[in-house]
Amino acid sequence: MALLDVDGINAFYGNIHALRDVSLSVDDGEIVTLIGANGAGKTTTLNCISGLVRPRSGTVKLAGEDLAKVQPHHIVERGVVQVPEGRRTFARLTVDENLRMGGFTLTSEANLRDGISRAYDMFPRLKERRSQTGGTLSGGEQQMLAIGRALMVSPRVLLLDEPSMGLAPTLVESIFETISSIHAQGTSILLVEQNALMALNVAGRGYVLQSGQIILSDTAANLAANEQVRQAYLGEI
Amino acid sequence: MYARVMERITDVAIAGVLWGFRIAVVLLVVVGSALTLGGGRHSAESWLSLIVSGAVLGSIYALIALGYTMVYGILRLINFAHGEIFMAGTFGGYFVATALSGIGFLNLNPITSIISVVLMMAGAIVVSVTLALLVERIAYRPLRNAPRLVPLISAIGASFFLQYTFRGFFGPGIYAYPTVGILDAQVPLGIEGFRVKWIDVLVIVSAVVMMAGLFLFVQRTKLGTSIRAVSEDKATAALMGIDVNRAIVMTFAIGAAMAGAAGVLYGLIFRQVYFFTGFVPGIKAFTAAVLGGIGNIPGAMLGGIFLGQVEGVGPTLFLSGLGVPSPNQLRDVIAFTMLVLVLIFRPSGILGERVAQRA
Amino acid sequence: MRNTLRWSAVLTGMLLVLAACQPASSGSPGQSTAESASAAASVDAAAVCAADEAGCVEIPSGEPLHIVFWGVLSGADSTLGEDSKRGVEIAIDDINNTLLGHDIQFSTEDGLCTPEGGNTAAQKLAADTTIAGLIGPSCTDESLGGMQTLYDAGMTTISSSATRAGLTVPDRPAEYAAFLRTAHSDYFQGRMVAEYLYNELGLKKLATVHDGSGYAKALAEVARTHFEELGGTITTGGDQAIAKTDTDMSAVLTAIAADPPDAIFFPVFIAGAGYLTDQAKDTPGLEDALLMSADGTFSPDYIKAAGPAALGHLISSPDTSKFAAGYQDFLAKHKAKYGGDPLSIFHAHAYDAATLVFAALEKVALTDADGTTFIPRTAYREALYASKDVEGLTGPLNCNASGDCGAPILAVYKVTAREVGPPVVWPPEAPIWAPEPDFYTK
Amino acid sequence: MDDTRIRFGDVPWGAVIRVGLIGAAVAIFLCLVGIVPVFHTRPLIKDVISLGQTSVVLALLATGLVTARTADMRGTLSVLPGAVAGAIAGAGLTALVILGEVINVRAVFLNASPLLYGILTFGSGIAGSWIAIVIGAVLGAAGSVGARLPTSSRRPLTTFVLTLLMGGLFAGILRTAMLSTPLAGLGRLLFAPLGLTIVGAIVAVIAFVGASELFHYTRVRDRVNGMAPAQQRLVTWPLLAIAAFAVLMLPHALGPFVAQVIALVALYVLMGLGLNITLGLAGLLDLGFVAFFAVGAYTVALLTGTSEFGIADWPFWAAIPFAVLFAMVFGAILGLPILGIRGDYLAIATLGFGEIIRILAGSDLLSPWLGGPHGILNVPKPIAVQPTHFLAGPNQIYYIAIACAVLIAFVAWRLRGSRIGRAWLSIREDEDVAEALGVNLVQTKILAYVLGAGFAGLGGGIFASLVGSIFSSSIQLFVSINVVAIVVVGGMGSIPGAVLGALFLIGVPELFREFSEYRFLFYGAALILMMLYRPEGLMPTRFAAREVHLESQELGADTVVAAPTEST
Repeated sequence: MALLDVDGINAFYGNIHALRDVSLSVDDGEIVTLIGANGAGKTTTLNCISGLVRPRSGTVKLAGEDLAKVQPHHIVERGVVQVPEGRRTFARLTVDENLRMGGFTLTSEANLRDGISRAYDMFPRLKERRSQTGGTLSGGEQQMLAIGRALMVSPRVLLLDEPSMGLAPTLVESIFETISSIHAQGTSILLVEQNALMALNVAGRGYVLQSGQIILSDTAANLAANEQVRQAYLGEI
Repeated sequence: MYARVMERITDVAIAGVLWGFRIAVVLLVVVGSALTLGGGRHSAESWLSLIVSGAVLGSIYALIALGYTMVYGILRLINFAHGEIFMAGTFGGYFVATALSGIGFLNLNPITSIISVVLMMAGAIVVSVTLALLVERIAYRPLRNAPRLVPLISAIGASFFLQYTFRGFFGPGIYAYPTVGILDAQVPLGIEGFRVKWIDVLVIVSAVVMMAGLFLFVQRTKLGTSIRAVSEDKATAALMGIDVNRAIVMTFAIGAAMAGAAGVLYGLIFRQVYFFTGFVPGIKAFTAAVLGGIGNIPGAMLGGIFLGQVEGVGPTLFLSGLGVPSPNQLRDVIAFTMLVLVLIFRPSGILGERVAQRA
Repeated sequence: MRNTLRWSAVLTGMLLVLAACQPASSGSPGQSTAESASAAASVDAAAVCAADEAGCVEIPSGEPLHIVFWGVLSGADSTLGEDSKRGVEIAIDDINNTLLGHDIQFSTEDGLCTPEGGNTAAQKLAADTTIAGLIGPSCTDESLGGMQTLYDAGMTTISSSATRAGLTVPDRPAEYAAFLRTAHSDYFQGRMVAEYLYNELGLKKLATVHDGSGYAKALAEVARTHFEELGGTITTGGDQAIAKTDTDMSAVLTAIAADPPDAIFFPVFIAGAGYLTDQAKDTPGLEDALLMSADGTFSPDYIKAAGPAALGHLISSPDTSKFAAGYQDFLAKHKAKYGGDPLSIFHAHAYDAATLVFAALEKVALTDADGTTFIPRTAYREALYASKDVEGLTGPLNCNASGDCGAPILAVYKVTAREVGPPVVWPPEAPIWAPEPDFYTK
Repeated sequence: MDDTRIRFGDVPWGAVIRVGLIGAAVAIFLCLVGIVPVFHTRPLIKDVISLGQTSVVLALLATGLVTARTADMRGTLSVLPGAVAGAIAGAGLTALVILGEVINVRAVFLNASPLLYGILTFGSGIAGSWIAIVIGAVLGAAGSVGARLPTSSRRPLTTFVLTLLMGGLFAGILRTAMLSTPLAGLGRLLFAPLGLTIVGAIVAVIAFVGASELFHYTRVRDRVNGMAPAQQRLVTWPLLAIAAFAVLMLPHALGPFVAQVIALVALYVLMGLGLNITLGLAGLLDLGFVAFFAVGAYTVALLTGTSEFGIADWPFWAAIPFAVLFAMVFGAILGLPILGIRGDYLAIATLGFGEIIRILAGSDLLSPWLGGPHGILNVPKPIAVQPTHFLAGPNQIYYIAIACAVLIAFVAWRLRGSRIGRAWLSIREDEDVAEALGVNLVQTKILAYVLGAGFAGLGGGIFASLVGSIFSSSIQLFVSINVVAIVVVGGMGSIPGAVLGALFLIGVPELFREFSEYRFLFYGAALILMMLYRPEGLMPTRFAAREVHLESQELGADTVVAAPTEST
């Protein structure tokens, strides 16, 4: 049984059929990537897992438990945390407060401190900026903060939505290094990326989403080699 | 070409009118004040009295304004029914007070009086919070994703409904708060012609304490921070494991508690309550929230105090020197003119952030 | 949606039927009633009704005779209307709920104490051809709003609490013929206040406060004018105003205190008067000023609102001690029926207005062989104006040509320790001063 | 009968009890707020049932109905949940009676009087307090049967209840209208002075149920839809003509009081259409509409009035253009300083202007010119005719208001499609984008604001003439709020919506003025319910309906938390 199991979900925005029978799974300790063009339904898929969007049919299961009736904040408690697209750090909260919000479901102050110090160990830059508000950080720092915030609760599954978006190339590389190191510590990751090349580099397996449907799924290596994928997503002609 | 020229001319005319307005208001204020002060009809002590009564009124406005500003911050909703929540608190305090007065506890000795005031506050807060949560559940929560005007109209409906519910419950008559002896006594200041009652001190001090407490709660505690996080970005807050509904309910409860406490203070000073009591303070507190920059907690406090002072001192200072008949009839004219003036210079209130313009 | 359409279709159909049935002279319902009923009516009733400019109210045998009280029944001033309404209800009880062989059907209409409220209420009253007698309204503003409409419909109303002086002056406009009152005119009340303060107490400096309502502004003005005529002075800043919804009176009181008057007269309503009384005591410079309010505050609610500060406060009001002996009976009936004391001061005036209405109806009504009662409207109005020496609770009632029916018997009351309580005791003891009888003829 | 047996334990008792308790709360509320005792003197059907009793009956029926919906059970046991919930609701009333016996509830709640307990126990005192439980159970069961009925039989039943209610409520008005016609005898037969007679109730129900079944709307619509276009036109045009005729005859059919009410409604329609431009097209929330209403009213009063304050003695027709003009000038003067302010800041600033004008109009400062609280009297009617004329009093105002409303509707319709209309829509959507696209923000906004002000001035001018006077007490914040509510309740930007909104929010409360203060209780409840169940308005434009739905769908229908608000 996979750790995270998405089975045949259909989601709608009004009359727009955003996801059609999307199924995917993430095993324990795996990095899985979901690639696809803008508007293919990648973020919607993540939101269905996080509980922000309710699929009309199909199931989302975490370690066998159906999440259909679980409130978003309880899903976080169960160990599924999403880093939303565009970072979405709380601009008016300080770095420290942002991290504390990431650890909202932690009940003991000790765990909270522990989480914060882990985040600062991972991103020393954040420690320098700890009492600055989120809005004053640079894009890269905000991405660090967003990831650090999500790691506060030591999630079982980390959902990353376009972590490289809008970042300078050198920063993109360091973000992907971070992702690898998080994975190395044993966290399962579902990575949504437009930058398919980088994503397939770090991931073990991958899915290709197009117009709300999964059209391909294979190991990352095979996908990277796939002619269709290369043409459509890796910028080769 | 012609159109371009016309547009230019209109622009100039518009700018002219704008400046004219600003200059006119400033002139009125300066000349009026100069004439009043020059006339010397009022002693320094009476100015002090006006300032104190303005501060008392302003403290009450500020406490009510907190509810408006917090709910606005989190839901972008003008909670029109908040004035009625305040009125309900005043009624709640009244019934506790009459019960205590009936058994002779209220004025038995200073200690029982203090306990009584605390009990009145507790009663008022229970009533206000219960009502606010009911209103949130019934009239606002189902409309959370609707266009902004829809919950506004629902809020106006709730305001009417509550007002006339209380009229039905308690009739149109005026209910008079029992007097709390120790609060009605003068503070021994020893200044001839200047009097302050203990109740004035209580209002100002408890307002400051409550506002400081709220500020610390919102800035320093986990729950308070989560409220700030939700008011910034609900979806992301949910992704962090924050229960968005709980944060919103919490916000309503805190605002209502402040309004309930303000209700008791109001009852103790002005000693009357009836079903219409909430309407005018509600509008004023909302104005105070806007003055300070709506959504901003320190702004609401500042706005309340500022509005209280404008109302208390403004008519006498600006108008009586100009020979306007019955200047105090025009206190709200001054209050709202000041509001417009502040908004012209700072379109998002005194402490409102500039970014808020992008709403 | 479907329901809406269906309903509107059916309603439209009904409207069309009704419109088709409407006779040409729809504007004058009395006329048409008389016409349609003329076949059944006896000859002399038909002749009288035809001769009456405004036609007749027709009450078939077995149908109730319809009496209406209209006035302020909602909003902040509703105690005023409620008080009068109770007076009328007791008057109806006193004639055993029957008049001219018909049961009395009593109903009310809300005038909101505003001109447009009075206007709309009057439109509704004018449209109701069953109404035989009208008592009301509560406020002058309502009267002004509704006067023309009632006059056009040939109706006549008699008010128990609209006191503006201009309503019953000799040279009033023609349509004011629709209005009479048992209440006193503010002309007397304002002057009496001035006389009491200047002549009786020998005070020289007066300040007044009104609340922006027509009642208070007019009454304060009469008092000021007369006080100056007598030789007194109005202090600098002695003509002040508050808003009805104001609670913090310190600014207005400070303004008055800058030139401290001997007395402050504030003929405002209960809430505002309560705040003024309470806060005046705490305003330096006003400790010794006499505080006085008018009949709008003659209510236990005022004392509750003002608290202990009410002690020694003066109120000008009708003199209940000069009311007829029946007044004590009335108070007993009131207590039995409503479980408490009257809410305001005009219940007796309303009772008297009802008495006048009953007497006039009895004088002009015609009954034919079928038992149908006809009330010619113009004759009824003339009968009201001709009322002489009718025994009322407030004293003998005599209507004059300008519409005043009650004798103004005013007096000054002082709130004593007994009334301030607690508990608040009502009604107060006898007034402390009343003008000489010839005051009202001066 | 349904064969599937259900067991007692299958019923979701938790939900049933919850609904029952809510029912009890509602019933107790109706009692304590005074609806039950106060309206007990007002019969719905004379000698059968009073309005006060009706309100409790409806609450108990609704409890049963909702229970049946919540606990969707079939078979023989299906009425049981409804009966239980109804009994719980009834038990709430029983508890109230017993509580009233034990402690003095009246010390707090004025309406907890012996009269109320008498009504609840049918005069039998505390011994009869259990009756409420039985009645609750019976009505709850009845309600749940009602919920379970097939549509074909539920529809006549609904019609039955609605007819009784409408007939009983409007009996007085209908009777009065009929008494001055040859139908007087019929009027007396069907209607008591208040409420229906028993005969009236039977006749009304038979007639309405019969009529609505005979001419069932959907059947008619289907038939019309089945026709050829030419035939359809044959049906539509006469219908339109009849409707127009009905609108014209309305004030004459229902007598002067209803004429007055619908004249007032027409006036608010006119102002609603005006605000539709400011709010519906340009998106400017104006809570100070009453300011311009006041300017228009005082202009007409001053220019035409024959009282001491009149300055010109002009005819109405000469004064009304000036009323509009002055209102527009005021709109420009007041609007210019504040139109740089955005969103809710603008709303409170305009609210402030409304208050400023209200206070100034009644102040001692301006009373030498405006009469202060004593107002300006003797404002003449537009056409000085005999009161018996076709155009008597309110009737002519009605026609004038209708004509102006049609004119404004036309103007609004033309403006919407124009260049300036598109500019408004663009700033409504996003001011920054509009500015980037070259829309002159201040000028575009001021134009919308000034136009709205002009229409409000027109409304005010007509109002002064309708009432025949203008007093400062007529300038109330309530007027502004009413106009905003009309626009939203009717449907933003919708012309028929404004008409329906005004009928619903102005006309209905006026017709019910005999219920004095309870009107506003119902008004408030109606606003909330409207927004909950029809947020897009009674008659939304297609565009607005889509907008409301889109917005709630974007992250509404299928989402748990609200849309990520743009950080401001």
